[in-house]
Amino acid sequence: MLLVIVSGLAVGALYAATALVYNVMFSTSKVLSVTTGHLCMLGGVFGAWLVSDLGVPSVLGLAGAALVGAAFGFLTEIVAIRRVLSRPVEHLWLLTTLAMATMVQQAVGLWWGTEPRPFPRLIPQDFSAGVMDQKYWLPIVTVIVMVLGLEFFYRRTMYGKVFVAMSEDVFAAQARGIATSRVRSLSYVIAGALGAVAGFAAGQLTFAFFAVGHGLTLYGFIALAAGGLGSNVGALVGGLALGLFSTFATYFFGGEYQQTIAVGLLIVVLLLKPEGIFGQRQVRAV
Amino acid sequence: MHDMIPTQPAQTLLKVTDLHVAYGKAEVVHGASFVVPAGRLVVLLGRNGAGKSTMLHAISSLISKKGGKIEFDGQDITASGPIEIVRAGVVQVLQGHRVFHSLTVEDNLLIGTFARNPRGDRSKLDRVYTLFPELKEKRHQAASRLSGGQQQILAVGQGIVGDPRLLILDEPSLGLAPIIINRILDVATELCREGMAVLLVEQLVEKALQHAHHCYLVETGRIAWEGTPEELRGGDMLHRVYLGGG
Amino acid sequence: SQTALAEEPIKIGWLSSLTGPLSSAAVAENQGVQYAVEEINKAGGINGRQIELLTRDTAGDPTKAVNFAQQLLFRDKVNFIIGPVNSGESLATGPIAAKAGVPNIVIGSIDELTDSKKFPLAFRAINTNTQWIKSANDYALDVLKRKKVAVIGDTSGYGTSSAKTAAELLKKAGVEPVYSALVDPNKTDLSDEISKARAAGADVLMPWSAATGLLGRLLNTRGNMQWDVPVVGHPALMALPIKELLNKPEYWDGVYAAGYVSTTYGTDGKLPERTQALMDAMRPKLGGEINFTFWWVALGYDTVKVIEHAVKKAGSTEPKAFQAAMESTTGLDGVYATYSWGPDQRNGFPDSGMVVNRANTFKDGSFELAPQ
Amino acid sequence: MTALQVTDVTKSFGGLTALDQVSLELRPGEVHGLIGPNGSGKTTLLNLLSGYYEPTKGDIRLDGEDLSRTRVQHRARLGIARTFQKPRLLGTMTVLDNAMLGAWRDVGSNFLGTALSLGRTRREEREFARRAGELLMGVGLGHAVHRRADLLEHAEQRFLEIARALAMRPKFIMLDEPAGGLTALETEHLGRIIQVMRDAGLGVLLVEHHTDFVFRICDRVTTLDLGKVIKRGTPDEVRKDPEVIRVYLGA
Amino acid sequence: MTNTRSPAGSAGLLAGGVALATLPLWVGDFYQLHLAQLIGVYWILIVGLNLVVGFTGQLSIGHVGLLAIGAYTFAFLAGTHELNPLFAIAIAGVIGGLCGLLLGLPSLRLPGFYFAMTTMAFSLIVTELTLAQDEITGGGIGLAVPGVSAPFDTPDGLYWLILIVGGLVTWLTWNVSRCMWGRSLIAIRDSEITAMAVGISLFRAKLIVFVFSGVTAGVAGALFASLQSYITPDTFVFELGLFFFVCIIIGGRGSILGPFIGTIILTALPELVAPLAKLGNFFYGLTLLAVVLLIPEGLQRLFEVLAEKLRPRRIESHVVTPDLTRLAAAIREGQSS
Ligand SMILES: Nc1ncnc2c1ncn2[C@@H]1O[C@H](COP(=O)(O)OP(=O)(O)OP(=O)(O)O)[C@@H](O)[C@H]1O
Ligand SMILES: Nc1ncnc2c1ncn2[C@@H]1O[C@H](COP(=O)(O)OP(=O)(O)OP(=O)(O)O)[C@@H](O)[C@H]1O
Ligand SMILES: [Mg+2]
Ligand SMILES: [Mg+2]
Repeated sequence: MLLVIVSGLAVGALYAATALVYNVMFSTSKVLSVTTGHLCMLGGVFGAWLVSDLGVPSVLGLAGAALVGAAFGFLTEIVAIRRVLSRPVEHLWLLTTLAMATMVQQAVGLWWGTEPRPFPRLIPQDFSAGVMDQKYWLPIVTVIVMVLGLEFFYRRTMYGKVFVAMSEDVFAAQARGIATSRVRSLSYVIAGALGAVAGFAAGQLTFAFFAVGHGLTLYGFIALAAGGLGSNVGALVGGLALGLFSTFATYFFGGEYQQTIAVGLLIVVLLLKPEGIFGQRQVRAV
Repeated sequence: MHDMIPTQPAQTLLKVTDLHVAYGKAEVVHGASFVVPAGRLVVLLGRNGAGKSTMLHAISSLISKKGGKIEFDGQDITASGPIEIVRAGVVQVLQGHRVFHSLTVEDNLLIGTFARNPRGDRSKLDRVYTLFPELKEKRHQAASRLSGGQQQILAVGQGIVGDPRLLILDEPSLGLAPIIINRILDVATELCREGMAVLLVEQLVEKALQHAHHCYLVETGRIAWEGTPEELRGGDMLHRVYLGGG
Repeated sequence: SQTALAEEPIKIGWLSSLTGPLSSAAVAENQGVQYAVEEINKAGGINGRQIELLTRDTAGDPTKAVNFAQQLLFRDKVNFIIGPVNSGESLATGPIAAKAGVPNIVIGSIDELTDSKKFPLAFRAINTNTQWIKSANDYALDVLKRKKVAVIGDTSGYGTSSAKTAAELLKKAGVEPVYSALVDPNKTDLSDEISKARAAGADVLMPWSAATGLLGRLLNTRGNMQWDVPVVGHPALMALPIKELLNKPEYWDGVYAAGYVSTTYGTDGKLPERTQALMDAMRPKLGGEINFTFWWVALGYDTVKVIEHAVKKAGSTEPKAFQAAMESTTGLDGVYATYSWGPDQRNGFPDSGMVVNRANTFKDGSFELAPQ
Repeated sequence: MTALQVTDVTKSFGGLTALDQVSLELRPGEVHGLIGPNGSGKTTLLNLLSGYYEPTKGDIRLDGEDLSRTRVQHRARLGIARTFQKPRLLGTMTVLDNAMLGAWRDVGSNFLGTALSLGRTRREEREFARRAGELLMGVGLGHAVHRRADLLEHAEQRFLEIARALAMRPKFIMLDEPAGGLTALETEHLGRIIQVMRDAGLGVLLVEHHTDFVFRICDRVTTLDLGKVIKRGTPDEVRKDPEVIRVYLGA
Repeated sequence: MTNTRSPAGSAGLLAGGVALATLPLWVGDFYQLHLAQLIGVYWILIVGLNLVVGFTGQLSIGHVGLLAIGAYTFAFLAGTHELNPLFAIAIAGVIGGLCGLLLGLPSLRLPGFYFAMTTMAFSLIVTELTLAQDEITGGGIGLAVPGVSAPFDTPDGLYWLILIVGGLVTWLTWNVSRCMWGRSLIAIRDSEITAMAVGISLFRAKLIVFVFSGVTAGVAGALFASLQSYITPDTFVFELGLFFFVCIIIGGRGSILGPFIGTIILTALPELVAPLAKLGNFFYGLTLLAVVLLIPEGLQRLFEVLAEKLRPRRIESHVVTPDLTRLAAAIREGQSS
């Protein structure tokens, strides 16, 4: 039973991390990027490639994976976000990020192969460690560090405020002397790096597999929506809750109705509290 | 009033020469030229859609210029980006309650200081709070909860905390109670007395003229006339510009 | 015109899921198909007619598969269709090929794919799902003498249906599974399922899924729990990607999967010579070492050779003649198996071609026989 | 004699009391001015009247029927129209379409009827188009009927909003700072339009900061401060009231 | 809406109609006919979805779920129970509508992107259920689907059936789009506040169009099934749901012609890049990206811009001068009526 809880928390941590990545990109651009899950995928695949195939030490592997993620985040912002945000039509980003996601997944699939491949052991430890196994607690620790880091970043610097400001009114933000494009790129680079790190930390759970992106994009969003869009604590709680919930659900009802149950959870939460558990709603429409 | 005739560069703070601006193909500003001397309040008057805001946006390089030259304090800032211009001390308050809704009043003001000081500068806020106590009351409220007018006040406050050398106000009176309008215009005059300059766009012609040192009439993207308030009150120019034609 | 006819190529449409999940089988089969075509064309083609191969990547998506099938059948007017690979797509394209009256070499294992009434022109080269499951079941029950079976399928179409068939066949043999579950192939952790199976007192695990990740996790969990229970099931258990996924090499011990005589080493450590011959011939193309189960290549190779055989026999590519030729084919020695079809026998693969292999004996995509 | 009555309405947001025991009567055929310092509760009162907020205390009645807790849509159908402090137009549609939207309360044909394009639907369409067209001509947007609304200039947008509100055939119309950003001349035109509404028997509630404008065209004026009514009466009474001068008009 | 068709436009429309009606006579081969049928089936769904996405602005990316429901209903009734196919198609529409209602009731209360994700999840749930309920759906094996009965039992016949149904639903939505209902939907999309202010009941309107889209999706599903002649859960992948959505956005919001052309292009595209085998998907993504970046407001806007190029009207600003007598008359009339 303990094992079930721990493994639930572990996947939950991955969902939470994905939700966080959503938040970072959302905070500057009001965009919920479809590429979010694929950032984690990149982290896993490139981590495995660097550490296993090229044999670089895992610390460097982590750095390298983060770098790749950051690069892809940067690319996404330039190609898929910057130009569509200036357009009057909403939700174009849904299509552009979708296109980016499709391409990166296909590209990785061709290069890395479509079968899941092993992710290296990062810390020497015997496999019979059970609940103490690193594949469980690495993601958990990582996501907690992420939340703390982000909260610190937002509170200690002005960037938290700047992000919100420009996400609401780019023109006015420029008039206030904010380098909007640069700030937005920054947030996407951060998001990319975080996503990759999360994917790296959870690599032993997911394996280095080119197709983990879609699922994470969905579950990460469910976690985010339930926890409350824009709230990092919400993302954490939502993610862990979702992880535990779905693991228990499959434990008791089997795997057939997994999604049905997860989504049921989301709908219930949203109907009870549309802005999510920790989200705050926009007041004063008129 | 001789000391402020445009052709004396010494006092000239902002100098706009032959400015052209177009949205896509449609040119809306066709060669406007005007100057704002240091320590003076200059007002641009003109009908809706005459191109006033467009000119102001071009000065802060929030939109690209088609042609012309803009100098600030002797420096050519035609090519420089919005950030440099704000850093140089040209701060603009946009038309129509442009505040950041989900930020609190205080955070909005801090954003106003961001360009000068990336960590935010609280020391600047007190002055605004003393000028507009209603903001101090609501400092921890989300801007979205403010009334339209309160938002406009906040927008002006954002401009002031950026401690500008040239403050550009685009129709600040929009949605403000008369008493507040007076207060804002008094602040503007006071800033001028401290040696800054103010460039004002206003629809409340009378109020504007009471405080202005010099005015320009804008007609469909051109400067149709310039002179002192007295001269303006004298002639029939106002009438002509606002009724268009005849 | 006779000569003109002789010159125009024989068009073979090859519906292959070269991309997308589960593409590794198709990729390997593609090697075999390509090679066979080259070989035949070098040797002057079939009855002097060259083979023109039209490959389409269905990415495992039935809708795509149907479109491409239509394209190949009605626009490119192919004479034969090979594939598709995945059951879902094959189920969708079968009727279309039948409607078009074009012979179809079936390489999907789901039983419903062939039917001498509904699809008279569809001939299966691969074994049926039932043959796989049966041989695995027999091994678990009769050889290993296990009675407490845990059946584990994945939530994909293939997984669910195979798990169902497996359970039914077990019941026929008088064994009620002590535990059966369907698992999302991408589920990150199987400890709960495995511990439940263990709690249920299972003494053999029988996974029916082609999802490498799932199988890898299953074996790892079993190993990490130090639960010494045999695993008998789907051939994918023996595929090399699995080996890479294992935490420790010994986790591959006690794993047995349905396999083929053609890719099984004899007691003398030799492969059947037809297999060996093909392997030697293709090794350079495959880049020296063979790191995928070789029977895929053999199967791909045979599909084309079967067509060659039937066309030669029929003397033309005319469907009716082809059908007759196939129906009267018995004991055709391929690399992958020795095929026999008949008037109401569309599954050419003989039960005698099936064996159970020991997974951890992977060598050149071939295996040793499981302990009897 | 129908009237829109607000009696002892209080509205508080969390701690803050935006409106405190406010009473007001809006009669047909009169222009009622609502002035007051920024944040004194004018828009809030409008939102209560048009149903975007529920009063914390007190009630709002139309011919005795209590509206306090009815939906925005319901009040619109009863003939209470309004314009917004920032014009809210549908940029992708033509000016005429925007105006016609106001006729929604008169639409009789349901979705299916429309889909099957029954005669009734087509008749309604023609009727609404004609009516909206007339109103547009009336407010002086005749030149822009088929222009996309997002190409309009500020003043034109304000007048279009009024046309849309009028297309609702309202008994009462509430204007939130209609003169904001208008030139003297345009304000002049606005004034005339409002007078026409009054003469046609509409009750007009006018929230505005252009005080001379308000005092010129209103029959009665109510002044709010900090959510309380501090003075109500004829324009002259209000203009001379020292309290009003102190908190609002300034010296 | 009040866009009066230019003679050129209606001529083009007529020509297009004729071309479509006679397609089986001039089309090259069965494959192309099949593509035409597929496009037609997709369009039947998309034209309904267009009211939801393009007009009302509700981002449903999960309509593939409703398609699947329609398809299975048809396969179950016409196949397993040998009901009259045409009747079965009708029932599939009804069921689609009902499921649309069930999905819409909770989800349409949710704001923009949340709604999108719920619909997506819905499509995944449908897949799960089809796998689980194998005694009805055949589980992973799926179901064989019969063709439509005479006179629509030939490929040409099926095409004409699709054409008739497609034409019908297109006509229906076109009527809706150009009347008050169309305006009210766009109002909901662009400003809920405005919509409420003129008395539109948001939720009710959203729900009605969503149910309508459910019906068209159900019918489309039935036709899709008999076109595919065999359905399995893997047929109704989530990507298909996205595909429908993309067709509309590429086509342009608030338009009907745009999405139609979008559907044609996007359906034909994968077939064109087919010879690229492995790279197919990649190019699909690439094209999508390119199109969105080049014509962000969709094909429809592109046409409009071109039209404006042809006959540019320059907008001169002039003072707004009311015509008071006319205004008075208009208002009085309103009061009296
Ligand atoms: N983003 C834009 N795209 C296209 N045209 C624009 C844009 N913004 C303004 N215009 C046009 O440019 C002209 C000048 O607009 P501008 O806002 O500068 O006038 P203004 O003098 O500020 O008017 P107002 O007093 O209403 O603010 C107007 O005709 C307007 O329609
Ligand atoms: N949703 C809300 N939440 C919190 N406070 C609110 C909300 N709406 C209004 N308020 C407060 O209520 C007071 C009245 O606001 P209101 O918008 O009615 O003022 P107003 O008279 O319209 O001012 P203005 O003339 O500037 O438009 C303001 O102090 C405002 O901050
Ligand atoms: Mg302006
Ligand atoms: Mg207000």
